[in-house]
Amino acid sequence: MSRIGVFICHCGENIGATVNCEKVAKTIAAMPGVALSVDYKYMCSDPGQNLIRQAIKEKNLTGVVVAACSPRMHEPTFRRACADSGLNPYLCEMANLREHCSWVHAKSGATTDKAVDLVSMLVEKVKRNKPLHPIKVPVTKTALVIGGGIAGIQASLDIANAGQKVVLVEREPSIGGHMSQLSETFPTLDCSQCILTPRMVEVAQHPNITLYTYSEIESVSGFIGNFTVRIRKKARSIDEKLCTGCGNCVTACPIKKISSEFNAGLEMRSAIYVPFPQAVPNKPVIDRTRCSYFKSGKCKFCETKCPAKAIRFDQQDEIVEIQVGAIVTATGFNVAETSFFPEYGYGKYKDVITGLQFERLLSASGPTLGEVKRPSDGKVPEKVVFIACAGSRDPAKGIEYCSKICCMYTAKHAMLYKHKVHNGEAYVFYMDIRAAGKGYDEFVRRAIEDDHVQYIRGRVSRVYERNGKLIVKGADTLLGAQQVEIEADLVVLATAGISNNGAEELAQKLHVSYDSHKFFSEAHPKLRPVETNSAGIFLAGACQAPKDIPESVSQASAAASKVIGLFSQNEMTREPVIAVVNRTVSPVFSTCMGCFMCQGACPYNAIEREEIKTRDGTLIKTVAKVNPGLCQGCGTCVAFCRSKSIDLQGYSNEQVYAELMELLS
Amino acid sequence: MQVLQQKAKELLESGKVQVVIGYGEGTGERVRPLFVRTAEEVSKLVWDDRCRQNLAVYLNKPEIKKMGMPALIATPVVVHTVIQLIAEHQLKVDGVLTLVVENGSVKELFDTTSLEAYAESHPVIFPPFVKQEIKTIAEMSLHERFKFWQDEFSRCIKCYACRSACPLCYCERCITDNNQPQWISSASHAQGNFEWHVNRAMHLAGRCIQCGSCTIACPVGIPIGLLTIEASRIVGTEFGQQPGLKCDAVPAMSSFKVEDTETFIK
Amino acid sequence: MENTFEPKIVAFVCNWCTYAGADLTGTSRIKYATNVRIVRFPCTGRIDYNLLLKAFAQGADGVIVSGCHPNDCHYTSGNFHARRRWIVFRQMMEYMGFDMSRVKFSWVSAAEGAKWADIVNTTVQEIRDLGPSKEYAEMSRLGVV
Amino acid sequence: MKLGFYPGCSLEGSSREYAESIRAIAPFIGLELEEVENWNCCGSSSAHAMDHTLSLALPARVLAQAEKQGLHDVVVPCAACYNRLASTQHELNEDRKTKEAVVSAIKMPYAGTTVVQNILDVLEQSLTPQVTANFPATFPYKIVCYYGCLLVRPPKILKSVRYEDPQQMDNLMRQIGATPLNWGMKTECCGAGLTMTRTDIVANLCGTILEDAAERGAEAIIVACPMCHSNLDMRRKDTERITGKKFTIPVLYITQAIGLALGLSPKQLGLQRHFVNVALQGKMKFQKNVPVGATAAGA
Repeated sequence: MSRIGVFICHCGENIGATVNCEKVAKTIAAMPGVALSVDYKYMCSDPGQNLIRQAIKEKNLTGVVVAACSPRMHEPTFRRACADSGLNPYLCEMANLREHCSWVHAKSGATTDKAVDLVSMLVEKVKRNKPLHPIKVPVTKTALVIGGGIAGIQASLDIANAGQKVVLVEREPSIGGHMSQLSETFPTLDCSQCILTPRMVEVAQHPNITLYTYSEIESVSGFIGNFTVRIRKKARSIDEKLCTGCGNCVTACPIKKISSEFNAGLEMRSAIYVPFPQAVPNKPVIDRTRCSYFKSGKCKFCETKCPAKAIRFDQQDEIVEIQVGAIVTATGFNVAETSFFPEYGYGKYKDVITGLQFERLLSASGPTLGEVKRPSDGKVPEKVVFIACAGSRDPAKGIEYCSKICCMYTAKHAMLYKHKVHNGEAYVFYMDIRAAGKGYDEFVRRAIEDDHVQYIRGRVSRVYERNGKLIVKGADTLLGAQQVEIEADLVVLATAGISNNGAEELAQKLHVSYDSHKFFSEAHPKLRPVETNSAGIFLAGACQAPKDIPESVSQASAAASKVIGLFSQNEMTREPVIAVVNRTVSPVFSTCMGCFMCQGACPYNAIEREEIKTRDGTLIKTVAKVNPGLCQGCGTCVAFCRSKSIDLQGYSNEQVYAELMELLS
Repeated sequence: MQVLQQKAKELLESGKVQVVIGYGEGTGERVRPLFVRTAEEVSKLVWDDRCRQNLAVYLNKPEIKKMGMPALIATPVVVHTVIQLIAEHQLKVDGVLTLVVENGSVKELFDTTSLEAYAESHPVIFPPFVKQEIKTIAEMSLHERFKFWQDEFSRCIKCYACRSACPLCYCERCITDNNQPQWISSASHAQGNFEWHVNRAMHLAGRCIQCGSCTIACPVGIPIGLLTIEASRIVGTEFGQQPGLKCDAVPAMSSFKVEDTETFIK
Repeated sequence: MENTFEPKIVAFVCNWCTYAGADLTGTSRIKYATNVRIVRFPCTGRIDYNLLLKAFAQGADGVIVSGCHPNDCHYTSGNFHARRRWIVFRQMMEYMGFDMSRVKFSWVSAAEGAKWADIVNTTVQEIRDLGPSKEYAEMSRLGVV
Repeated sequence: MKLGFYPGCSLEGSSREYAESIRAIAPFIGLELEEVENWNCCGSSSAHAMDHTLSLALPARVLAQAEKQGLHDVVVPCAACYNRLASTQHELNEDRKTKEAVVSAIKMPYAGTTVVQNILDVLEQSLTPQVTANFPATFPYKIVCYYGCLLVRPPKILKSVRYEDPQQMDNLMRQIGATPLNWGMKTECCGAGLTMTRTDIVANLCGTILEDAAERGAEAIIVACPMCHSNLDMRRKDTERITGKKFTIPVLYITQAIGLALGLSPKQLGLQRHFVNVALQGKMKFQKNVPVGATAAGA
């Protein structure tokens, strides 16, 4: 028989003035299984809580109902009070007499009747509550960071500097990401590489960071605190320990007409190559799809020229398996290519380029050594048209979102161009100028006012070539949609920021949800922006949505702090309000039939398959099993289960049924 | 009929299957399920218009499972059932050999492709009287429908023949056998009956392959299949999903689309 | 004659949006009818349609089901699953002749305290106009036919 | 190949030479044209501005007629007709209710199975390198191909891939020895139906197109749309008057250019009907003087 203690709070006048608390306490006292029912002025005060503590001991209570304010306010308070006296905290429930009753109704018999109902239904629930124990999950204190751009670098350094181990995986031969390709950065115009490269070196030298470049994630299994990750180290075709990075092999390579990824296709590289001079690690890699030895079995010029004898044509991909407790995905983004734009020539005009390509033209380390020369004939362009929102905010192109960074970098581009070509003319076609950020709008104004960049508010309908000029046809909506035609030498498209290649595959490996544009989804757009819906996997940088450098870095640090928080304890504690699939004795084992509808319903991939076998290993049946490390306790699976084989602790079928029955009795 | 018997004989003799589930002569004019385990018995197999019961229901019965690899003589709707059972992980693709009779010859459906192709080209077709019933009910007012079903349910004796006949009611413990809490009143009074039939319909929504076996099985003649047919129709109309067509189908009722539309949630 | 019938209304709500929204109604001291009793669930996805049947069987005159707006679910997608379930359940019940105007579905966010009060008040008024839900509750008393 | 043929009003009136040239080259490239009987107006461009159902019913009736006649493929040389027929077919396939309404309006069975092809689709299939290798002549001119809007838009319905920079006509012209020039005016607006009400707009738009073509050194503009042709050819005088510029560049239907490469006479191709004089002719290859197709077709 239950011995429930019920404590009715007056909350001063808040409840007491409207609800007849004494009457409620008396009525409830008559309920079967209620050992004690009292009312008190302030239950949350120390004496109030002591009332509960004493009663638990004196009356040997099996459950407690505190009828006071919203459980969203004081449930933890009263559960702690119960725990103090040795009662399992999950045997304490609250009835909401304040927000849901006294504050919303006038003083009347009906209000008191309602209060009685609210309390009695919780009494019936509590009778069926079971003691629950927080779930402890061990934590492996190593973090995996996927992606070695600025976000991944920042996250890795923050975690490593907090004394935890980090494995950083980058699929390209060097870390650095898009930031290493940039010339100067807004709004301060400091050189991108100058601020980035020290961090890259720090990553390489940090004792807590293991760096795997030219590597990709093969598979991920497990759950928060306990992930098993397989990493494919792609064959670099050199012995990294022996290689000194002298570069003789690169000079020796006869295959030199390969479009350079780092220079966004504006320059060529060889088949054995280091992506850029400041690469980390500064060790070459053989592009096997282009190397003539791998294609035809002949050449090996690099091998003959290597003083360290470090070339390894027979090297194989290597699979490394690691255990990690948390994962930060920082896989970044990409920009749409010019071929994406029919109206701007499908990429057929050499002098219609993307913003990223223009960065390379501006960069001192770029193909033109920082001189603005157009790709077609190397002439210095006298008129440059910048088209903002190329693809972005354009539902017809399937990209409804704002790419966020383009307004700023376009202003920067126009400004830098004017700094380099003093007599040049720069035009920017824009929809709106979105320059929200510290010093951002001032920066755009500087471009317009000090550097005389001509901003035209309107869209460009077409770019075509005539007599060696690019004719840009657009409209100026501030001049009554008047048609504008500019004969430009170079057109720079601020092409939309899009999700990186392979984002979808990676998301599937990680069981992380992603949006229709294949950007990774955060767990909550406002309150959990760096977490994913898979516990223990965090987001940093532009893999979530286009972001600029400061934002990526902030998010990376936020993700790192989440990881460090997780690693601050040896075991992680999780709320026991989770679903469980029943287990019964043989020959049924579980009433679960293994239809796995619950699997589709679970937002957290918390439902696994368990095979029940005989001792000799014969399969009896496959049933569902909830991974307590992943379940968040929404209970959606419970409502789906036809055979009622899965139930939610704390909101079990029995509990809610009893509540309802009592309520309407 | 001969080709079917011949096929059954071959399959049993070759040891490819250990039991052929088909139809044999029953009492009176009726046919009944027949489990043929030896080549000598194949002559008892019958194949004609009377063969309507959905034999897929036997696939998951422990007694039949013990017999070994089954071959299942299937009408089009049974093929849909087999696919749906595979989609619900209740059957492995290679756990049954489905036999269909087409143009006087017997075809073996043994893999996902052959099953799905057959199901695709053989949609479920309702007999005219079912179409008429559907139409009649659709035209009733809300109150008339309530009355109609109350009258029908008043005969229900909770014998659960509908459950036994349905190949997709495979739970070892039915919700109705669950008494903590007692979701469905065990009495066969109007409310208990209503609860049972709502649950049956909801459980089969998007899963009912519309074979009509429940209606045939009902001893008191309730057109009970109409409920689950309606449930699947709703799912089809609202979410564009038909059961029994794809072996790897994601169940409509445990998935969702952000674009799902309704007008009743304020 | 004035309608003095006081309907019994049960509200099944999720903890994160509507329960919190109803808390806000309280903190904002917005008044509404006393007829409603809130049963708290973690998520609308948890709400079993059998609870609705049981509520009517037990004598409720109306039911409110409410949770987070689409895309705002604390658990990402519980409300989307619930929405599908209700789409089918509503039509199925109507097919069986049940008057679904006694069941009100709504999205009430944690910020919509006023909306919650409004939903309760309109529901009470509408159910009052419909009169007591006798048909269903009486079914259990009809006995075996 | 037997092909249904829907001429529409233009090809019987202002663009007779288009029809003449199609009929003239058909036997040489293996086409047997059968006119859709008892055809009616496609509704362009007034119907869809006035009554949506009517704008669908008119083309639907043409298609139903073709079905009745057993014509599986129908070539629709006029770009406007083509656009209306294809759009109608698309809309009726997508929307069952509209389809029912339209079918009840035309009082004819309509299945929507006809394959509607524009002239470029047809030429792409029939004008293979094997066929052109046997042509007695070439069309050795620098040309620009002008597609206009109706052949490529809306891209989703007409399934056009490079709608901003179509290539079909360019490729075909290359086949008969022409040198298509790269230009940016392929799909610029010619002013279309404003030719009557606002000739000034048409003149300005066409002026830009003609000027760009001439500047690039094109010797002819190749088109596949009667509307484009009228605006660039028939409106030449108005264009010159309004823009104050002179343009001599002729405008040819692609079928006329092919006809010249087949060694057909200007008269057979209706070139004399143009307002702007066409001084171009096919250049004989000499090595073969009898077109093979001609004998095969018994011409």
